[in-house]
Amino acid sequence: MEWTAPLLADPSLLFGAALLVMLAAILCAIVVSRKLLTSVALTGLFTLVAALWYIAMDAPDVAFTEAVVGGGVSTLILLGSILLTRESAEPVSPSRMVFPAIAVILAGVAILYAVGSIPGFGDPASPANASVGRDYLERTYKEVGIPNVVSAVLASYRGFDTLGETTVVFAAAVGVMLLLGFGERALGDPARRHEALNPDLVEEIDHHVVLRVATKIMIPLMFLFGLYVLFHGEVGAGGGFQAGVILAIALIVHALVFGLSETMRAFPAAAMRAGASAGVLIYAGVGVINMLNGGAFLDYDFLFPPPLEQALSGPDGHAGQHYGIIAIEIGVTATVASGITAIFYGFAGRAPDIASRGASRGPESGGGS
Amino acid sequence: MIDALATGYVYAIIVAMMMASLFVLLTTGNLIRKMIGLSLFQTTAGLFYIALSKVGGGTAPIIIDAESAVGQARAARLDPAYVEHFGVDGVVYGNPLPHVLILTAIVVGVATLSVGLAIAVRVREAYGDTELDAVRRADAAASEPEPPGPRGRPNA
Amino acid sequence: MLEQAASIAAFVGQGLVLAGAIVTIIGSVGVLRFPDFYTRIHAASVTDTLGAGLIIVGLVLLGGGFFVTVKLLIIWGLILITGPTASHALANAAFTSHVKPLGRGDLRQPSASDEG
Amino acid sequence: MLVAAALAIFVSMSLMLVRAFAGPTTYDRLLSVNSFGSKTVLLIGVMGFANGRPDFLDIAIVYALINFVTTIGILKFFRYRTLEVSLSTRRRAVADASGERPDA
Repeated sequence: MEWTAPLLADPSLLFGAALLVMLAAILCAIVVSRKLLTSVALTGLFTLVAALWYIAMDAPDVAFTEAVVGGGVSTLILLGSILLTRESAEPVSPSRMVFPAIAVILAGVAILYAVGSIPGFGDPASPANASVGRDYLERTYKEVGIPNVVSAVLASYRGFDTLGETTVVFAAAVGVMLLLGFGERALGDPARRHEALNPDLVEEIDHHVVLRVATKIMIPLMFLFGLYVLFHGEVGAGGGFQAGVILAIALIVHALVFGLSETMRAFPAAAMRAGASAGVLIYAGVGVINMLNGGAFLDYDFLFPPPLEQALSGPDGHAGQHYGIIAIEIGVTATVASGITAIFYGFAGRAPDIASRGASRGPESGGGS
Repeated sequence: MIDALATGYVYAIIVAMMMASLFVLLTTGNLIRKMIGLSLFQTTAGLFYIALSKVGGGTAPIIIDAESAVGQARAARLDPAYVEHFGVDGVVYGNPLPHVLILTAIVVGVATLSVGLAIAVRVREAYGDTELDAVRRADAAASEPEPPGPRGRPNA
Repeated sequence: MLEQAASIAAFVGQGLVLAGAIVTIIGSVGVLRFPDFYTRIHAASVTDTLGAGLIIVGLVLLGGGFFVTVKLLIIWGLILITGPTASHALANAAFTSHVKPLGRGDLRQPSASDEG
Repeated sequence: MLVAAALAIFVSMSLMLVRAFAGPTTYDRLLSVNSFGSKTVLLIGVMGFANGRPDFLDIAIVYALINFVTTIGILKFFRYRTLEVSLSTRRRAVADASGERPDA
């Protein structure tokens, strides 16, 4: 059965093509931009449109993650890092651009030559799509019993790898804590240090009442939505990572509007550290329970002893899989939420250290101590 | 030829974007801008993988039964032989495996990005600047035989 | 009778969505052509309020089941909360940092200090 | 009809990009980024209905939230040069953060 390209007849291909062109335009703007703030804002836009393209390419889970993680967290962390370093990159002399340009063009030509031989775009008969992909599409409902195949593969078939991924997020949080501290210096008097940081301040008029009221309305909604995404991960697009990042962003917006010290009183850095490690503990603990019941590590069919399994499982009989996947998604959410919040605490709480040690910052000061 | 062109444009644009983000990475001395180039490169790699996973006329890999309204609406768009041959239980889905891979890659990408930026901040504190030339000069100056000036001591 | 009502609703829904999309374009053309910052905020908020409203009501009429309708109404509520708040924050920040609105007399761009 | 509406929204997003690249002051850029984000929310809805699979509106909700947070983050970065200080008490902002830093 030969498949012929529908030549943009399919609306999703049309959207895909249009969004790809927009992505290329944004990327060109990033290449020419010199101020780092412009680059970061455009990178946020780039990930936003990339997530749109993922939706057009039938990948809602990836779109969800890209929008939440790429659009939200990396933009905020990049902003934090720009604050702590400098605000515009030094212009590079064109003579130093020649060799990288040649290298890039050669690499591009090589890749395009290789790309020529892979199956066409959207070809259902390609080896990846026809054999392995379909195999999981057919087996998942029978063996794991949840509709979202991506969540099933992520949590159940490939649970061990996702444990490694959760540990990577935990390790990154620990790394940033070691490098930038826990941000608890912000608990002191941030106002006085803020003035020391910016001598050229001017009287501020507004107390941002509108912003505070709107944020007070939004934060509970974001928490609720995060939990919805967590527990809705099997049926629709969503899952542990996306939920964890949404909860982290709810905390970050609270810190942005009400001040880091206020947020750290409500969610202290110690709780973040405990949450990050507790998540990995929950995840690995579920694996160990399976082993105690005689199954392999992270094989959720053995999560419950046989009599309980029959009692709990519904018509399709996969209670262990359902509860196992939800349990590890909770673990992943705990690790990701507290890990990313700890990372933000590190970046946001670091600003006062630089000021207190007199190392000047910002473009006008150029070279430092 | 037309067929290759009709679908080849996707790979061509994505590879071009990959090379553009590599160019951003290579042609800057600023550490932060290098990290931006790196995260863009990672995003475009994700685009490439998902482009491989797209199945013509397919929908998201979340199982829906063919008799539901959405299932019938989608099946009506494609000719039955295609659905029967490439579909699973009457619905054509995209390939779920690259989605899982890229979902992991994005999360790990942000984790490494945050650690990289933290290191850039410490470089700024230790050497006063994040431009690689300035850092190299400061490092060379710091390793002179006479006692090095009090660089920003990374406090405990 | 029910299918007839459904087909009318679908037709009206598509009409509303198209109208909303056209309003969105009008809004962004406004953002492009207006002379100074504060008029552009007004133009941008046209899309947030009228454009989003028309499109979302149109999509609700197109109908996709109960959950889809609930999600659409949640989105509409979110847009109504975040849109004006963000515009207010922007306008306030611009005003307090002395970005001058265009006077009646000078129709050229605002003063040089604001040039990028 | 829905595809036409989606393309219309796409065109308005590209116009926003033009304003983002051309905008004289940084506030124009920030405004166009914010407006671009709120248009993507609408585009997701229309695209979902055009593709006949309307149940991915969770992503549109996330977009609305992320757009709001990113705008506040960039605004706070630009006005107060710190992410850590609270907006609620009387806060002294950076004097010359009007449009463009004169020296940038």
